[in-house]
Amino acid sequence: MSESTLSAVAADVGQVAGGGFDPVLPGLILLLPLLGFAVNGALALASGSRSATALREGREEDHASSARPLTHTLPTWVGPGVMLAAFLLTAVNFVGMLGVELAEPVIRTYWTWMATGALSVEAAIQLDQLSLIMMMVITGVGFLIHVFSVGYMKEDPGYPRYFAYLNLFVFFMLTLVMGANFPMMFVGWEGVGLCSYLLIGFWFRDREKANAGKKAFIVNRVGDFGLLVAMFILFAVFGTLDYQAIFGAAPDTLVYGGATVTAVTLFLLLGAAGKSAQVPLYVWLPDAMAGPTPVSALIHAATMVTAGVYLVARSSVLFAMAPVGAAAVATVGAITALFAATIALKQYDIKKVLAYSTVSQLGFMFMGVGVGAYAAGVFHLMTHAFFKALLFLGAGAVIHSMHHALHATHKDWDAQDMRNMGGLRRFMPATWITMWVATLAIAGIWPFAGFFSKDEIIWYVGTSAPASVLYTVLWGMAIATALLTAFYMTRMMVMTFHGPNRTGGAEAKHLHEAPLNMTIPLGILAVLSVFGGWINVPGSVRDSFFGGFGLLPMSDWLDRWLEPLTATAYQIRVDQLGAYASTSPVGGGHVLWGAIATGLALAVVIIGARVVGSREIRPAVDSPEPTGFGKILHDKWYVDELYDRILVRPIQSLSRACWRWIDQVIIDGTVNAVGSMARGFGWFGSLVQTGQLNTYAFILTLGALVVLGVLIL
Amino acid sequence: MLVEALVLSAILFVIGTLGVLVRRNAIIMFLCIELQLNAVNLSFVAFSRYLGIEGQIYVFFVMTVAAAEAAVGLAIIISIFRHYESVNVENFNLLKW
Amino acid sequence: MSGLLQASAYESWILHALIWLPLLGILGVLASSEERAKHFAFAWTSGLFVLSLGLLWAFDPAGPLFQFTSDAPWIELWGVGYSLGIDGISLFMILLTTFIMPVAILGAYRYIGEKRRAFYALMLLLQTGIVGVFASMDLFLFYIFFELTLVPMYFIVGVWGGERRVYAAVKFFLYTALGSLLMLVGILYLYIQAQAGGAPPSFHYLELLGTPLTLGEQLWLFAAFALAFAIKVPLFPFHTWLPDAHVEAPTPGSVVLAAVLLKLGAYGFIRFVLPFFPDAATHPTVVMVMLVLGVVGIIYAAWVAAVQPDAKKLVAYTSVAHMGFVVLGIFALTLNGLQGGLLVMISHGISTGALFLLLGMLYERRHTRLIEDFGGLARVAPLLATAFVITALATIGVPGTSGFVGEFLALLGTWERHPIIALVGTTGVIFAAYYMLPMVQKILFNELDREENRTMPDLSGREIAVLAPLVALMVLLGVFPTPVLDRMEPGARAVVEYVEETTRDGSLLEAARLDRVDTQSRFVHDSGRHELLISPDPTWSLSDRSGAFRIPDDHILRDEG
Amino acid sequence: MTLDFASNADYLWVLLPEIVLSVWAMVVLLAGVRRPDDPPVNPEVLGWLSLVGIALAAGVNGWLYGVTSTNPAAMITVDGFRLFSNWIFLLGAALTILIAPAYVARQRLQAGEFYTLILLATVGMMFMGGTRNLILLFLALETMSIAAYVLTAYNRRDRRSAEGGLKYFLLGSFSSGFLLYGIALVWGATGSVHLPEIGATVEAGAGFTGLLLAGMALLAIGFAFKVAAVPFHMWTPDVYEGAPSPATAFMAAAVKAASFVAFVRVFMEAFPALYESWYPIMWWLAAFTMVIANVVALSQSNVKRMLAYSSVAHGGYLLVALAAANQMAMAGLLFYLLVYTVMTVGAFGVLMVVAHHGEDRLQVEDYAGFGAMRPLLAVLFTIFLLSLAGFPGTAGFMAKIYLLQGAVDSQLWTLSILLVLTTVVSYYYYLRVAWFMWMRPAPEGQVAASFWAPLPLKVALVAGAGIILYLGIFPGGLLDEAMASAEGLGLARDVFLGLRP
Amino acid sequence: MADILFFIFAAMAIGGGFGVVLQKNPVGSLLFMVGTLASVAGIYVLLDAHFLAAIQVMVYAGAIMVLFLFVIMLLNLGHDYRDDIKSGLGLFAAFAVTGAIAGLLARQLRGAGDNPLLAHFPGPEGMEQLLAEQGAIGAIARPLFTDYVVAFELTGILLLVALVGAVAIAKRRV
Repeated sequence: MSESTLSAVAADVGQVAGGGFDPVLPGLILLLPLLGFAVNGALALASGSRSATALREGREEDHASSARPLTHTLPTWVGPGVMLAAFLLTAVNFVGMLGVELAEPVIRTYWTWMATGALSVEAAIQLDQLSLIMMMVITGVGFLIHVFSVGYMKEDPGYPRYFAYLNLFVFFMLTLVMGANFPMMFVGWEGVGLCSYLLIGFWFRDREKANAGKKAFIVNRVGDFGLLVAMFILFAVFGTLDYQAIFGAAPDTLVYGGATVTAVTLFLLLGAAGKSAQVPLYVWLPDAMAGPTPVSALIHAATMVTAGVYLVARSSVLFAMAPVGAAAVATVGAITALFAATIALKQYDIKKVLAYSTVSQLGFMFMGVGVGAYAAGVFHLMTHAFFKALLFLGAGAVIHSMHHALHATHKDWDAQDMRNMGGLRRFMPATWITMWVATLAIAGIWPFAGFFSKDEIIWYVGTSAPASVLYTVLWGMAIATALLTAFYMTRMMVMTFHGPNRTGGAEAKHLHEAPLNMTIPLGILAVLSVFGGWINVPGSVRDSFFGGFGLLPMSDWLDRWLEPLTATAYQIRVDQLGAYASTSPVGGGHVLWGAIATGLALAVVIIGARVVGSREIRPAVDSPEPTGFGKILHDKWYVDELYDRILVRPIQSLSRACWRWIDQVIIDGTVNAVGSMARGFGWFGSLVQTGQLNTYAFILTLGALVVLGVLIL
Repeated sequence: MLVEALVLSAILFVIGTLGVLVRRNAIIMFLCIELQLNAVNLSFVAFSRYLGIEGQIYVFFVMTVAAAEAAVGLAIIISIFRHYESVNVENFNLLKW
Repeated sequence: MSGLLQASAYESWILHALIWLPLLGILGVLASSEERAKHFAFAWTSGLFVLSLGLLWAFDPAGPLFQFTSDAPWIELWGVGYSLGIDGISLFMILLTTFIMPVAILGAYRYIGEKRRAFYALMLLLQTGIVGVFASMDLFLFYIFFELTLVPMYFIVGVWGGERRVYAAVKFFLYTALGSLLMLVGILYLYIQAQAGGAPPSFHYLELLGTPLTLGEQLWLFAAFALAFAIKVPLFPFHTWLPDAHVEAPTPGSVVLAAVLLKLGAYGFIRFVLPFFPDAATHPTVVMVMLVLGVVGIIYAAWVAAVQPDAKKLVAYTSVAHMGFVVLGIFALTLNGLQGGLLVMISHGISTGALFLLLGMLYERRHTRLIEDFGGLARVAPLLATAFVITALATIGVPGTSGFVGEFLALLGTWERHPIIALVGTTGVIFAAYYMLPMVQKILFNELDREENRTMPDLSGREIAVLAPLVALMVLLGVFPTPVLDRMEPGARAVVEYVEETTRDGSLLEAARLDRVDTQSRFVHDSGRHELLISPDPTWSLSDRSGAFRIPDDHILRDEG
Repeated sequence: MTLDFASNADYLWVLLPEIVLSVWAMVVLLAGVRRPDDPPVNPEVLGWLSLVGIALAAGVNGWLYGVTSTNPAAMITVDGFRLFSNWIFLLGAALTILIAPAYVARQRLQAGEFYTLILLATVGMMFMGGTRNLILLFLALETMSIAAYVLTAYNRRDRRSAEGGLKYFLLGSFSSGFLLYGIALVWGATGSVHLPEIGATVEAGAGFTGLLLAGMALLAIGFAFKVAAVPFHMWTPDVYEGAPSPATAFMAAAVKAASFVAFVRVFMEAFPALYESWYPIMWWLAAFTMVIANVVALSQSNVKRMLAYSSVAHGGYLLVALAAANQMAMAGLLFYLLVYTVMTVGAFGVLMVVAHHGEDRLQVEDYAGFGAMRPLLAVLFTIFLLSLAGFPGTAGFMAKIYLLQGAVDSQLWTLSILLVLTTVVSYYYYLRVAWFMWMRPAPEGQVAASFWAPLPLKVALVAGAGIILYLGIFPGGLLDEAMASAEGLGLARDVFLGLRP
Repeated sequence: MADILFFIFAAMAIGGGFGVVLQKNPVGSLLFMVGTLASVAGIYVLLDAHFLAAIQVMVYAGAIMVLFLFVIMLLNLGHDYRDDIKSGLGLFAAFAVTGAIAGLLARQLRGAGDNPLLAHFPGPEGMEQLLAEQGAIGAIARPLFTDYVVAFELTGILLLVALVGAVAIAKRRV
């Protein structure tokens, strides 16, 4: 092991990759969060032991009252510190890559992980355009969220543990995107699931929260199952699991639209759907909001849940070869997007709204990568990371403030229920403004980031396969979803920040703006939410009004940046299906539909603000239960209940039946019965032993007769 | 006369066997066993007429054995009578199962 | 290191030492006081572990298939030899044993309160038996060691066990004895068949290998052997002894049972069943039955585990599930599958052993094993909770832990031949989460709602010392299993290729009849990466037995009166 | 020394062990005589005295290895089979005498006569093992049997002893009648009572088959009774339970061994040519014996009775050897008998300790806590039990393997499988004693002192366990010896399988 | 003549045998037994075994049976015979089994006289000659003390065993 580590470092320092790109200590990017995890983990154990001692002595540890011990001050620096370092390193590499035309990814192999027979899986990382974009997002947004967390989690007794988990998560997320083969990715894949599990259940004292973590893990595992199977098929076909080898050989080895590739893509889709919370496996994500809000921002909005999109984008060659698989991805995405959006309409928990919004947006991304617009999908992934992280952090700030207010007056109201909020803009203006920026971005209003990324996806969905009715339907669903998005986001903003304050007079005094270390990340993310979308403006749009008639700094940058990765897939697509249409299904080009989209969205926002603003909203305790269709939406279409009825309970009953009946009655029963029977026979046999001499003599004679008979006759 | 003697011997043997099966008096059971031995002796004697004088020597030995058995057997019967005041084997069922 | 090994003629004595030194240790245990016995036992087994570590360096993956071979006549009349030797497979099984033993003993310091000397003596006896099984190159010797493991385990469960210990012990004993005795008849049949051509009697593994058998004979013998090993593994539906034995056994007993004893079964499959009866082992029906049983075991045991109120029983059922993966890996008859199965064995030994230790520690604190009696322990015992979680994750095969590599390879290997089976088997990863996470949650998480639990102490230094190496190994093997895989590969490859080649073109019998020497040497020669040579040791050089005479088939099984 | 039996004086040499032992028996008898008013002589002293005689006889038996007999017509042989079986009988007698004194003393039995009877019974056994003459065999058998009847009924204060004695005596004599009738018919059919001659006549087809078959059947019946094969075993549990424990040990071990030895010699030397006829009998006897005895033993709660059934079951295993009828099986039988003798006597020795050297605590429940209080004795007992169960590491295993090998050699697959399956069954009842011993707490008030083991008994147990373990690990020498001793026997199966010309 | 005598004796023997079995009074049984023994002794005479016939009467009927009688008297068993014989099914089964054995034996004995082996032996003529030469006692005594001396010695031990055993068991005081 030590030798391998040494060689890993040597690989980092000594080698020069082809194409003129010389990555700077890529291994260190991975190692840094791991280091942070190690340090914070040790601190967490120390702190945990101390509070355990306190607990045994009969008192609850309360850090808010006493001075923060070292175990709590150190993570403040270590946690975000390693992230900053990782981000800077990533940035250095990113900049380094900017200058070169890198056709082949740079692969760094550290040691052989699993090698037996034909299989050889290396512990290797791969640096290419896609992974670097992802790394930038992960480390960048991750760093901001770490900083935010310092303020948010300050008073939590599990502070070091929190940072340990968070660091570990980043490590695994980086592994996921940096891995040079499927198993490496799978390490990250399951690793992030694990961290998600740990972080959702961070406040494990609450049974609900612990349950949510468990649910997330198990549902994720369903997806992992798909991914595993996909890997098995790939290995059976290609004899390797390296990206380069598989994607390089795929066009020649696989038959376009063949069963194998279709199966692979469908199983990959299952995996992606699990991680990215797509129908039918989306159910864990809303529950995952049980975790601390920064976690929701990082894991359940910006990074982990986008892994599915990354996976599809990474496997673009395969999906391009499998039209059915790709269509399935797009369809799943569209259904998810629309479905989640409808649920978001009637949620009162601010994080639940954002959660369903995330599911919905992930659906958009799936649509994008499903129709072959991989760059667009990744683009939306990126912008979404900015504005959704911002939204979550903003919500976090709100909750933080609400929590303080309610805590101060010991009011047992739900700090996350928007019906209890209202008028918060007066107390937390910075949060209010930044969140509006994000809302406009997600609503797809020009010139915010979401406008460019989402509309690009919608465009591609509509124009990807002109002959197919399916894509037209999906296109319609996408537009509808976009409008719903604008509405429920507006609803959320209005309920939270506008109107009269509903927290109550005493509580309102305690409402306050978040501290600087929380607002600064908000600010940065707000900036990114505005400008993040400018990197991939289509040429025609850039030249139009929407691009300020060419004022935007670049056009199609991301498309071109990702071209080395998507070119093969694109070529296959063009060969088989033809190029994308230049007009939408109902006619009209980029610019027209850009105008229509932003106009509609703006209209929805304004109308929505009016409608919601004019409604009388009462605090949760006074609110009537939703009725009618609203109740169905509020209760999330009863999907959880359905799953419970058709999956969870039957399996549990079956398990119990297996145990009680098959194990205990049939198998053990048989075994014990054999034993009892033997003893019974023994008892029965001993009955012949009457103690009567005549009987003995008779049996003896009978035996003699038999022996005589057998021998003679 | 050989076969006839042998058959007689067999019949006597079987009668002895029958006695052991149906009698409950230990002494009589033993008596029947003596009858069996006697039957066998008859066989020996019958064969000895054809196969040589050894058969009679065997009978001689068998008689010795019978005597020895009688001594020991009757001793045992006396011994058990002291415990049970009976020689009816139906009573002797302390040992069973 | 290797210099030191060479200087001490390490390879000539190490196997003997590993088998017999534990027996010698019994004297020491009996001679020490009731209080000191545990220290002595721990020191002794630790010393043995250190000794055995040299195997890692001394074993040459590129060398002959079987290394450290030695051969001495034992019962010459029957051709029984005291023949030892290990390949990469047995190497790690032995290391696992020598490693687990001190850990289990250290973990039992507090658990075993009475009759300590007897307990540690039995543990040492157990070690002799287990190492003997893995090191035997002679079937007779193997059988003796195989059975020998039963007695100490019987007493360990029966004397130091829980309430229903007698039932569990007897069930364990009778169940496993039943299988192994039938195997004994099988061994004897094989032994007789091998002599059919006038060869001198021998129980040596390599001498019996390649004995010409008709398919019918192979199927019968396969059944006899497979039953023994299937019970030991345990394979569904022969598994019900395991939960009982585990629940009732004292912690170290459970640890050894799970970590090593179950492996005897899987080891038997690999070492004996596959190479001896290749036609039967590759017979489609047989393979399908075994695979289906394996898969059923994976899923069924996971389900049953999920509803257990008793944590120890839950873990016991997970053993069944894990061993299902092993069986899949073995009967996939692919190199990857076999390697995966082997790694699952090792990983399961470590992680399940650790789980049992943890549950034992909980039991020592609370005297209950019911899951519902716990809750929120992470708050009072963070160290324990950490170890528990890591172990649980390794158990359910999260990547980065040893569990993953094994399961991944096993399923991958299975997929190469039997995709549907592998597909169903892969759902095991879902159900693994389904049984393990609720338990973790109910024990470690949730509210700390029981007063008794509030005062529970965290891990002591000794307990940390017990768990730390286990946890470290889980991670290490998950990240860097290559040293293990590399050393096991020649052994696994030899098995797979031997089976493949002997069954090619339909029948082993034909091939074997033509030239048995050839089939045997195929086993020890490897066409792949490594040049495997027959050991120069002449004592088991292969004799020519071509033109084997065979009794007509109608004489076989003809003994009705 | 080479003996041609030209003069009958040669019999003096060839019978030297028997003569030595007989004379010594009388010495012991006389040594034990006291006037009614005197205190009885110490049984332990008489025991050691008897052991000296056994040792002398053993020494002479060893000397006999240097003697060859050139006259095949001699009534007494000096083949390995005889000498090996002599070891078994002497060992059985010696161990019995070692475990007996405490019992004899406590039950106030007449020590001199007790040991004398054991020694004389041993003489009878040695004749059984050494003779080739059916009449001599019968006399020897009766000598042994009558001694056994007496030993069974020996405890006159115990009505169970008397009852057992009567049952044994009546049924034993009854079966002797069958045996004798068999001898008569065989003689009538072949004109000879000399086994090799009978064998030759039979092989030549010169005998009268009708009589021969009937005679053989009756012989089989007689022997089956003596070896307690099911269904001729009915007497065994009752008699074993009723007899004084040392006598039971002696009967279960040596008497059974002698019966088997005679059984084997008669059928292997006289009737190999008729193997096909008697083989099914042996097969079914073996099968029934193994199955029924083992199964019935499961339901026994009285350990002594359980051991009785176990003894019957072991007879079943040995009958497998008879059914296999090859040299390997015969060697296995000899080896098994030796081992079986040691472990049975050992087990009874411990049983007597638990039973207060009487017939008090015989239930399996009485063993609760024994392991905790007398760990060493319990370990020894466990070893004996494991060996009886045929567990690896003990001689019982090697013995069973030997038998199995014999069976497998003759391709008796069904019997082999039956053997191992019933072995599993037997594990249960052997282990049950072990679990009561080790896994149950002692009842209130039970103290270690109540398990009293005098020195000779300890010697016997330790020696027995030592033999068991030694033979379990290094059986090689004795296996070879057994193989050599079985030379010439067990051709029956080979002739039939056509494997040998 | 001899044949007629044989059948008379045989009938007496069989009748006596059944008497032994079926006579409820032990003393009666005993007397029937004496009768049987005497009949058999008669047959011995017919079969040229005169010495044995004498022994039979003296030792068997004279000594052993008297011993039996002595014991019966000693134990005062004259009255203890009410359910002394099995009845019903047990009796029937006993008859069936023993009858079957008798049948089987008889079947086997049928051709005993045609045993080819007999040709190799002197036969009745040789026997008569031997008796004529050595006398009834000498003919037995010579092989008994030469060829069968070992067996003879063994009977000594046998009797010793019986003696010691009988005394050990039956003597009144311990």
